[in-house]
Amino acid sequence: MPLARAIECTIMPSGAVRHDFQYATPAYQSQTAVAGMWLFLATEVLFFGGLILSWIYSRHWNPAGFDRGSQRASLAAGTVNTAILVTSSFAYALGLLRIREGDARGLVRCCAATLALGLAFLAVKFGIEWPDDFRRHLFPSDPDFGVQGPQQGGARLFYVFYFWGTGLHGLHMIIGVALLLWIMHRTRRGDFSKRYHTPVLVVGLYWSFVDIVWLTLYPLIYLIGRSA
Amino acid sequence: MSAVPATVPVKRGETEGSYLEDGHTLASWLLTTDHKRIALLYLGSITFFFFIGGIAAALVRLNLIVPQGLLGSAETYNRLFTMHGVVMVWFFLVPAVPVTLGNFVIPLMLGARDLAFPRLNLFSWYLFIAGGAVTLWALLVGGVDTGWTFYTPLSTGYSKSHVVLAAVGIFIAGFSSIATGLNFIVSIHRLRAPGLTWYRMPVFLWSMYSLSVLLVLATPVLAITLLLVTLERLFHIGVFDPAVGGDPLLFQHLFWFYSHPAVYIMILPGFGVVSEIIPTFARKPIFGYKFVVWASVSIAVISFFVWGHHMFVAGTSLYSAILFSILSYLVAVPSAIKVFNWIGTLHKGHIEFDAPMLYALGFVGLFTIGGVTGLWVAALAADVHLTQTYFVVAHFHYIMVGGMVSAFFGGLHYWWPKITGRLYPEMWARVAALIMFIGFNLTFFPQFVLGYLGMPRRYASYPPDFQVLNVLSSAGATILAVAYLLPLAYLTWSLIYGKRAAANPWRATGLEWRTPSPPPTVNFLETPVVTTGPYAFGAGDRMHHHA
Amino acid sequence: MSARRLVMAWLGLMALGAAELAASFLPLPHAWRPLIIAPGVLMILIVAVTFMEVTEGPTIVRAFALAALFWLFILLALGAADPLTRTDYPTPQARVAPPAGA
Amino acid sequence: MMLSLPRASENAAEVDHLLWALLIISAAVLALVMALLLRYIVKYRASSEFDRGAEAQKSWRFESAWTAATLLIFLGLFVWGARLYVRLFDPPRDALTIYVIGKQWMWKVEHIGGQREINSLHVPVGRAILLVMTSEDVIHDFSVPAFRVKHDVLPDRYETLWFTPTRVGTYRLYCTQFCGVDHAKMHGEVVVMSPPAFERWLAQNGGAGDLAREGRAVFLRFGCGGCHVGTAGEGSATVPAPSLAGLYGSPVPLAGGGVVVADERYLHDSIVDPGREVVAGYEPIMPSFAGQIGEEDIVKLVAYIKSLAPGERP
Repeated sequence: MPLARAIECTIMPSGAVRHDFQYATPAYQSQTAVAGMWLFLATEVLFFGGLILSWIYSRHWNPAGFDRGSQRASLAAGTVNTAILVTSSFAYALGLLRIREGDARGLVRCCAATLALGLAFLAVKFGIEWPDDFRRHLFPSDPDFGVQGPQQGGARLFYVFYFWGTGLHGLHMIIGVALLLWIMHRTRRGDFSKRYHTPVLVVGLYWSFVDIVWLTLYPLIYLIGRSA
Repeated sequence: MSAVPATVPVKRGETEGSYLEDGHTLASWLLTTDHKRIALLYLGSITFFFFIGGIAAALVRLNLIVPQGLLGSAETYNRLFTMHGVVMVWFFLVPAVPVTLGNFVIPLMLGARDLAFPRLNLFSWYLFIAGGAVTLWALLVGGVDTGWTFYTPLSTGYSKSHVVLAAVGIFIAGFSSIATGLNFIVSIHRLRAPGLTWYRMPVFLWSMYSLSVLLVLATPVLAITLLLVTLERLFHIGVFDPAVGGDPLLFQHLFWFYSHPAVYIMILPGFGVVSEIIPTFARKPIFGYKFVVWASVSIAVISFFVWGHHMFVAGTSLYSAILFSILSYLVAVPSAIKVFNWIGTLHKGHIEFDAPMLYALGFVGLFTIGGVTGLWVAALAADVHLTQTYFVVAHFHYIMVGGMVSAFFGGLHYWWPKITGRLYPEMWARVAALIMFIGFNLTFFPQFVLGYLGMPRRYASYPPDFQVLNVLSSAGATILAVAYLLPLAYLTWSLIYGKRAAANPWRATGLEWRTPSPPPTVNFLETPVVTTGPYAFGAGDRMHHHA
Repeated sequence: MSARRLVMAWLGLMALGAAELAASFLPLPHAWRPLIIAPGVLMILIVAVTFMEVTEGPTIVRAFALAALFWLFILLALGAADPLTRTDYPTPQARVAPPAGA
Repeated sequence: MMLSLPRASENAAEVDHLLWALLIISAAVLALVMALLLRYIVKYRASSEFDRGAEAQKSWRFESAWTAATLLIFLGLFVWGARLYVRLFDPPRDALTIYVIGKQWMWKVEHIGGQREINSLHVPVGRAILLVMTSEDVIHDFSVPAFRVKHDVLPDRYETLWFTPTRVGTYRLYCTQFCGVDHAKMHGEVVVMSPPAFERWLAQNGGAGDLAREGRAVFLRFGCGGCHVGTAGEGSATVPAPSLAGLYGSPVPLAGGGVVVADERYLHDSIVDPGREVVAGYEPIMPSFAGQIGEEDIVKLVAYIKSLAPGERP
């Protein structure tokens, strides 16, 4: 798992209750890692912020066409995925409770549930919803685009936002799945305990953030353009 | 709250030699997590890119010696100025001071043993190298001809050059910036030595902090923008495409949301370096310390509010233009504060004119010219006439080359004894500083006049009556090239033949001077304890080691 | 953070998600429809407070979170200021009095 | 060597005044900085025996006072620059409209009378000129330094630029937004003529008939009249599209609510992107003509629609 290894080599302090020589205590180092992750998430907010601004522009200049595109999106798939993802974050938070009480086995179980839900999300998104969208000629550069007539331009822009937005979110999910596998592997190896579980905290922040991104995309894609 | 342990379990051997002697294998450099070694890896890399960008600039100036263009091909010329811009902005100006001087000095100034995330630090260098390699690849296989600004729809549809490769390279290098900024912010928050309160931090740390805020919050917007451009170029449809109702001005908003703060990413480190050098060589605390540090912080915030001033003739709404114009004037205030505080620091000092001080004084003069001409282009109606001409080219080169590059060389000379343990030849360094100042002004002052007369930028050929000023500018560039090659020669020479440096050759304050030159791998054998504010000259005994 | 609070949070999230979905069926005018996101904002707050524990841990965590929101606001507000006010200046011919009977 | 730039428009003189003010303020600031810098480095050089006395007291009031003074000067410059800029958005009503189309790498100009030129623009002296500009490909920028004006020219929308030439002569015109390989060749000249000379020039170059008449030919060629049949009072209940007679300059109620004024931008956008602003009471059935009709033809169509008096049959 080279990716997880790379991340381990970059931000995650490895080993049990050891700490790096620039820190006074393990607890201080752990808090610093958490702070670092939050700052990284702040950069992610601005990354997706650019995408949100593109939503504002596309919708503002093409109100009817943009909504027409939204009405073609699969509300059921989006809603189911919202429930799945929120529940996966919940499962992970339960796992964190377990390890805080020293129950590594409980953490593995919760991680497995999180992982299963994450994979279910990806299956719905890339196994069902996207193929269906392609079948209905909704990919924005499709020459035989699924929305014809004067609203075509705006609808194409909607699907630019839809595919780029859900694609980037999905990429974050895939990275998150890799991180979950890595956490499970290390937990099973016995790396984490009641006293030391910083990587569990840090990965949890990432996973919940991906959840937050989806909670933003969901209304922008599926809800705001409905019935208008 | 003690961030740093008073005593540290160090391995045997680590205490004795300097960081330079801690391993001599290639792996001991390429896999190091020591911030000081990473700083040197970066120093080598950015020097390489500086000369790549410099060669492109030299060819640009060569072309403009004759009105019809000496190179004869507009296509080549367009690729050259794009290469110059891309390489200089993303692979020299933005990273230069933070990743070299910042990387080396920040932990030392903090009294820390390393940055908060040493492995992330190394990873960011690899990202930088990967991004640089992809960008160079794009340049080698034919280059890019959109200008460093990648304006759509030229970049997304009409350009026949390697836009995607270059965008990917910059995208990767952007994550290197983010990693560096993140590391600096967290380190400054969490790893200050006992007693080093915020208001006891040297101004350099404050400006590194402010700059990191910009790196961390602006760069991701560049990343998504380049990604959108890349996808739009690949799939022939996207949010910037006017044919389907997209808006090319959205690209400009997103691009300048990054690229205007990027100007301050380039100049804030310069402020920091100069704020160290001037007090040291005037032997006086910096005048108005709190004003100077809060000027840095407010620049970091306000610089995000002004990007629209790049778009006064682009077709944005009138209200938007007016808003961005007044906000632009606001950002000039903290810059003005700094200039007058540097001068105030000289008042009643005991000024010595070693090379770092010459660079710093040159910085103050050239930055002032760059700054006041910024007032011209912030004034809406004046900007309409001057924007997109050589006036703008001259203005931002005064800030970036006159300001930032001067500060970089000043800082490099200032910390050279600390970094290498050797003194550079003082006389040569003073000569180089002087030549740089003269060459710079000769290169860029004529461009202000050219701009007023209306000569557009990015022209491969131009009307013959602009030739005299262009030849003057090219002549200046020749002098400037000599001035840049000189330090390369004598600094390399000093590595072997330079006199050994003492721990504190400048009698400066700051924790980095309280450890040997070059420092040991762990920076401080005993954690320093800070009991006074910065720049406490003549009070060296007040700052002592923790027993 | 107790398991009980987590369960409450999860229930709240599900309820708010349903509310958001229901709100999307309201016949709101185009300009007001983005308000549908309001329950979503509450959901994000719940995730940040309960799952991410933003209110616990070192103070800089809150500082970083607020900084992200502030700069996001700047990007969206100043970025949207242009298109939202752009068409207010039609060409002058448009201001010629319209012909009678048109 | 040219070291001065002609002032050939009303705007040029006023912008130059602003630039002079900026030059004086800049020179004053620079002189102050340099004078203090030189004075201090001479007086307080380390080898100087000058008695420094007590260290100067840092005064909070002093810092605040000069910061406020700086801010005030900046505010003044802002207001000055903004006032002139706002005027660029407010052309006089009787301005002479000329259409400008940028394409890689040339400027095409079309006069109301159908006269056409490439890389040059003939205008009469003393009369406000309004350029209505668009691009066929990338972003260009129409810049006339002698008038101290420039503005970007964007694809798929109209941008305007106006000036009143005050001096007869030939002035340079540049594209100042980098637009690809031969960007540097995309320049030309603006010829300012006395009104009689301009009339003569129009007459000599006006063989092609007027723009509106050519627009009518385009209108017929694309079969626009098949749907836009309605003249006032005549259309039946099955009329699929609104009448265009008298449309120009009139307020148009939109299907999505709101009202727009039918200006050049609206007409242009309605041709290339008809779904964006649909007239209330009509179905959004008009196909987009983007990519099928060139900007030059759109200019003619717009001129034709502008020429239609209310009630006239298209």
